[in-house]
Amino acid sequence: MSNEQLQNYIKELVPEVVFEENTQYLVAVVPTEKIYAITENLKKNASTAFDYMLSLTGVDYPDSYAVVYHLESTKHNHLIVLKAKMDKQNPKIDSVCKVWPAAELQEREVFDFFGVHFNNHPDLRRLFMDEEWQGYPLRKDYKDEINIVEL
Amino acid sequence: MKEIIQYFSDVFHAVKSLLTGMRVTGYYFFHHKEIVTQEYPENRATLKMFERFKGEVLMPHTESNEHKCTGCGICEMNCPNGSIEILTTFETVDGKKKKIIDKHIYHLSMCTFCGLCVKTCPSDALAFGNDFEHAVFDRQSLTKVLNKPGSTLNKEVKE
Amino acid sequence: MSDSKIQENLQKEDAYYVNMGPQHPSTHGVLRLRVGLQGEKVIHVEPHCGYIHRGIEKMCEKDTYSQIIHLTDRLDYLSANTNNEAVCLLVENALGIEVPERVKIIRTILDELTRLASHQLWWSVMGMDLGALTTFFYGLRDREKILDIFEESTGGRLLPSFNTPGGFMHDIHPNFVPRTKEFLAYFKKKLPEYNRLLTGNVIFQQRTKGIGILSKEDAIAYGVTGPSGRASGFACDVRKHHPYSAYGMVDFKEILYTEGDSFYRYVARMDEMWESMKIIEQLIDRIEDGPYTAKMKPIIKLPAGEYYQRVETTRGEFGVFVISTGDKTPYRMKFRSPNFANLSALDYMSRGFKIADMVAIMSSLDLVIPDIDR
Amino acid sequence: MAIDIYDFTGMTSAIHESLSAVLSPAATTIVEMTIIGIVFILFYALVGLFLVYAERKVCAFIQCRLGPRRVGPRGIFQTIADFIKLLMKELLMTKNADKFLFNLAPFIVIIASFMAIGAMPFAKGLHALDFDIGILYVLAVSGIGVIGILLAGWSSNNKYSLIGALRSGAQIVSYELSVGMALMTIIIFAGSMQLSEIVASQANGWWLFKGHIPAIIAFVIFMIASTAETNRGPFDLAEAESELVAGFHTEYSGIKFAFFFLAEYMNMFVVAAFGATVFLGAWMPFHISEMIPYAEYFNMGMDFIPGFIWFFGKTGMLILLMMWFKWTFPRLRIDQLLTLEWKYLLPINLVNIVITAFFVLTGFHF
Repeated sequence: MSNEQLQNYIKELVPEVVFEENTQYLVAVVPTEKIYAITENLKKNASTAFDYMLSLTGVDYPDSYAVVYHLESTKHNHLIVLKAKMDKQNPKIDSVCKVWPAAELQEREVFDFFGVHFNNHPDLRRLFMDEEWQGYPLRKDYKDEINIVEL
Repeated sequence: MKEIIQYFSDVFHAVKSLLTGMRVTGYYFFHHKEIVTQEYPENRATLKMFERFKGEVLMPHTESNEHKCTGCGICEMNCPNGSIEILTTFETVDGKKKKIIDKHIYHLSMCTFCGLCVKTCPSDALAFGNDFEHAVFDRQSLTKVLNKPGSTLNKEVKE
Repeated sequence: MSDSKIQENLQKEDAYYVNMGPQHPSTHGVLRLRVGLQGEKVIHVEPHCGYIHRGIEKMCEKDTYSQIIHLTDRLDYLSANTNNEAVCLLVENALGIEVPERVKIIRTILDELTRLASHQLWWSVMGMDLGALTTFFYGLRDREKILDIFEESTGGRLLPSFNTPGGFMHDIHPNFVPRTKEFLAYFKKKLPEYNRLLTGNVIFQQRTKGIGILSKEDAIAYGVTGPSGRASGFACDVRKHHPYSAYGMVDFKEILYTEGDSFYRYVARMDEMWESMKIIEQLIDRIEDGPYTAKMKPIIKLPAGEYYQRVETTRGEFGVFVISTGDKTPYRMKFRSPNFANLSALDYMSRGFKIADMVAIMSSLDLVIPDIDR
Repeated sequence: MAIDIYDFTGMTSAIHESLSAVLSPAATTIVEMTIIGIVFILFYALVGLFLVYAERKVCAFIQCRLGPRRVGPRGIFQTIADFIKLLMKELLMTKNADKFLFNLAPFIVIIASFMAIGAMPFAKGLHALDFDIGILYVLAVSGIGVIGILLAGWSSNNKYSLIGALRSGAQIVSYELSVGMALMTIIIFAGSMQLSEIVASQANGWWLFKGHIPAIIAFVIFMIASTAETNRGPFDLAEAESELVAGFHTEYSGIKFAFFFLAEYMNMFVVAAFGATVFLGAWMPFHISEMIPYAEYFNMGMDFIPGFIWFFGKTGMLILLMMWFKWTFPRLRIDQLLTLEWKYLLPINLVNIVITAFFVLTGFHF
């Protein structure tokens, strides 16, 4: 599918989706609460078939936390970027582990660094930091006087 | 019957593959010319290394104890680890106050040898040295002052 | 939470857990695995990462784009040059800079040399993990020649930090081309020896064939890329499907197998070495004189936006994701590391096999721990 | 036979007679045993140190390396330096280890290898223990070593050690069988289990050559099985360092670790010496057939080489072969190890014994 067809398809699927302009790949900002339904549909549907998740990134935007999914279809060779934004107080999103098992460790990483809570994740724990670690290091407001040296 | 033939052909092929491997190792056992490892380079005087080897950052000085550093601080700015500190002082030449380098402090212990200081230096004052024996007993001795005491700025360097 | 799973597993007959790592000879670094065993059978593998986590993504947010390069060296240190290139390509693409063809060709050659060096080390270590200690030295012996080429031209043996946005730090050494040709001639004689010593060995084949099978669907779902994914039939070679640098100019084969077991992961890598040599041979005579870098501003500022760049490192697809606000430092930088994705399939692959097989599976995945932890 | 020039019988009996002239028979026995014991301990330490050095050099050459070179000329004092280092190291123990068994295990392992050396015929007349069931004795005492390994693995209170110990147990139980069966071939040929008699029966040719195919098959099986019995690569599953860190001796340090280390090398020596005795005629020189012209001159030349040099030369060759195995092959998995024994070595061995018996009955061998 070309980018326009994909755009139309997703627009039909979830009307609230906003597409960013002037981007490298097709970027769709999707409503957070529908992320599981959208990803599942995008994977199962034969005409989209996004079966390969390149990366799952947590981002701390000035106004919100976001999870960015880079998806590719190995059948059709098209690529899409999904972006789900969450409010800063209580970031929560559905896990996509059931769709792509690759997401399991990557979601744990995002939870570890950004404190984004993934619902229905089979094993949501800190991955890199200690279990007792306070705070989420990749957040922009994270302060650590000892380990982070400001030059 | 087929199984028995299979059985013996398995044994035969297995032994053959093992002997092939033993031939390779046996060859090296008897050919000592193929030895590639070397002893520790004790011959420090005659040791020839690749000239671009990044051992440490140096400031080359001429015979008349002149260096090229103007103390501009670009290397300090470009260093990603903060391993370079530049202390400047002022000297009065012809009634004009001029900024010159006092100490070019280089923390070898923090250096990751990315080469940005050498590359970005506008007057080519820095270079990489070939020394590879950096083990010391005291961490303090890894902090080095690159400009030698009493050294002056090379006249050819434009400010 | 997973403790409940461990408790549940421990109820099984003869079940117990052992810690593999952080100091264990076959994890090649500081990866820690909690391995559930039933006798010698693996029933559960749970990776614990973070023993070499340095927060490179956080450090990147404070560094300029030129300064980031040397940090990417420290991710997957065995494909340092390719990681450098990924950031450089991203910056160049974002700024719309066309680098000279000479730079593209040299980058590709360096990439393939890195791949060869990395595969040689992997081969050495694979043999060593399976108990054939001699392979370690044969592999390192040949890798030394590549490291010498690197040292002569870039000044760094393992971590060259040679690429900069736009080109290179400095020009390659005049000896680069003859030395590379000399190495290719040498290694073509040595590679069949690898096969004689290990590939054909009956013990080695018994240890790896049919072990740790990963189907194509699973490889895609887990995001297992690189030679490990291609051994399962997942056509994921970025060099082929999204060519960068000079890969569009050369003719090479994407190694694909469908078996997906440890042995074919091994064979895929061995075949890749031949392909790498083929690529270098095609390019080595095409290096023309010219500038070693494109014209770049001293301070690089990416236009605001989000960029993603994928390259093929030795272990699979490496991705760099940058969110820029137009500043000289990135707002957020994420590295999609191939090893992290490959590690996630380890539990699935090694269940039901013996602990000795798990070692074989791990070395056939060729994990590099700093790349997992970042 | 001109091999009597290097006969030690006269020397040993002279010592015995001079001792019994001044002492009572009981005291003579005690003094003789003490002398033999001291000689064997010195011998043991010397051979152990030399074998460690030899292994390091052999593996270095195989791996295109130089090997130890710093301590002494060509690094010959390297193992002594290592030994002193190990002697000075702290002895560690895990928290809930079984203290008594933990300390006992290295001694059992080392004693087992020590006892087996006693039965080796080093040269004519240099033979400390010459039972009429010598083969059985060596098999029995070399089997004791596994008890030490099992105890070490169990008492360490470490899961890796325990896996290693159990692997070792399974391995020895299986491979002991093959070693015994392979030796059975020679027992049938020689018609005796006494080591001195087996050696004497090889005066006109080593069993490896005059036993035709059955002896060669038995020899190959003996080499494989005895490599497995000494826990050496490619059968080093008990210590498999890439899987089990160091297997049964993970928790041992310092001199106790050195004991295990030494015992491993001495076991290798015992097995090689045993193989040399049974298949290659111990101290018997190499003779060629009288049919070949000038054979008698060649044979006489061979006779002038002392018997103990023949013995150590043959043993050294077999040790070299075992080292060559270790540094070439990958390690087997435990199930493959057992498959090799029960599906390949044992059936071949059984058939081999039948063929041997047939050979002996028809008098086909020399």
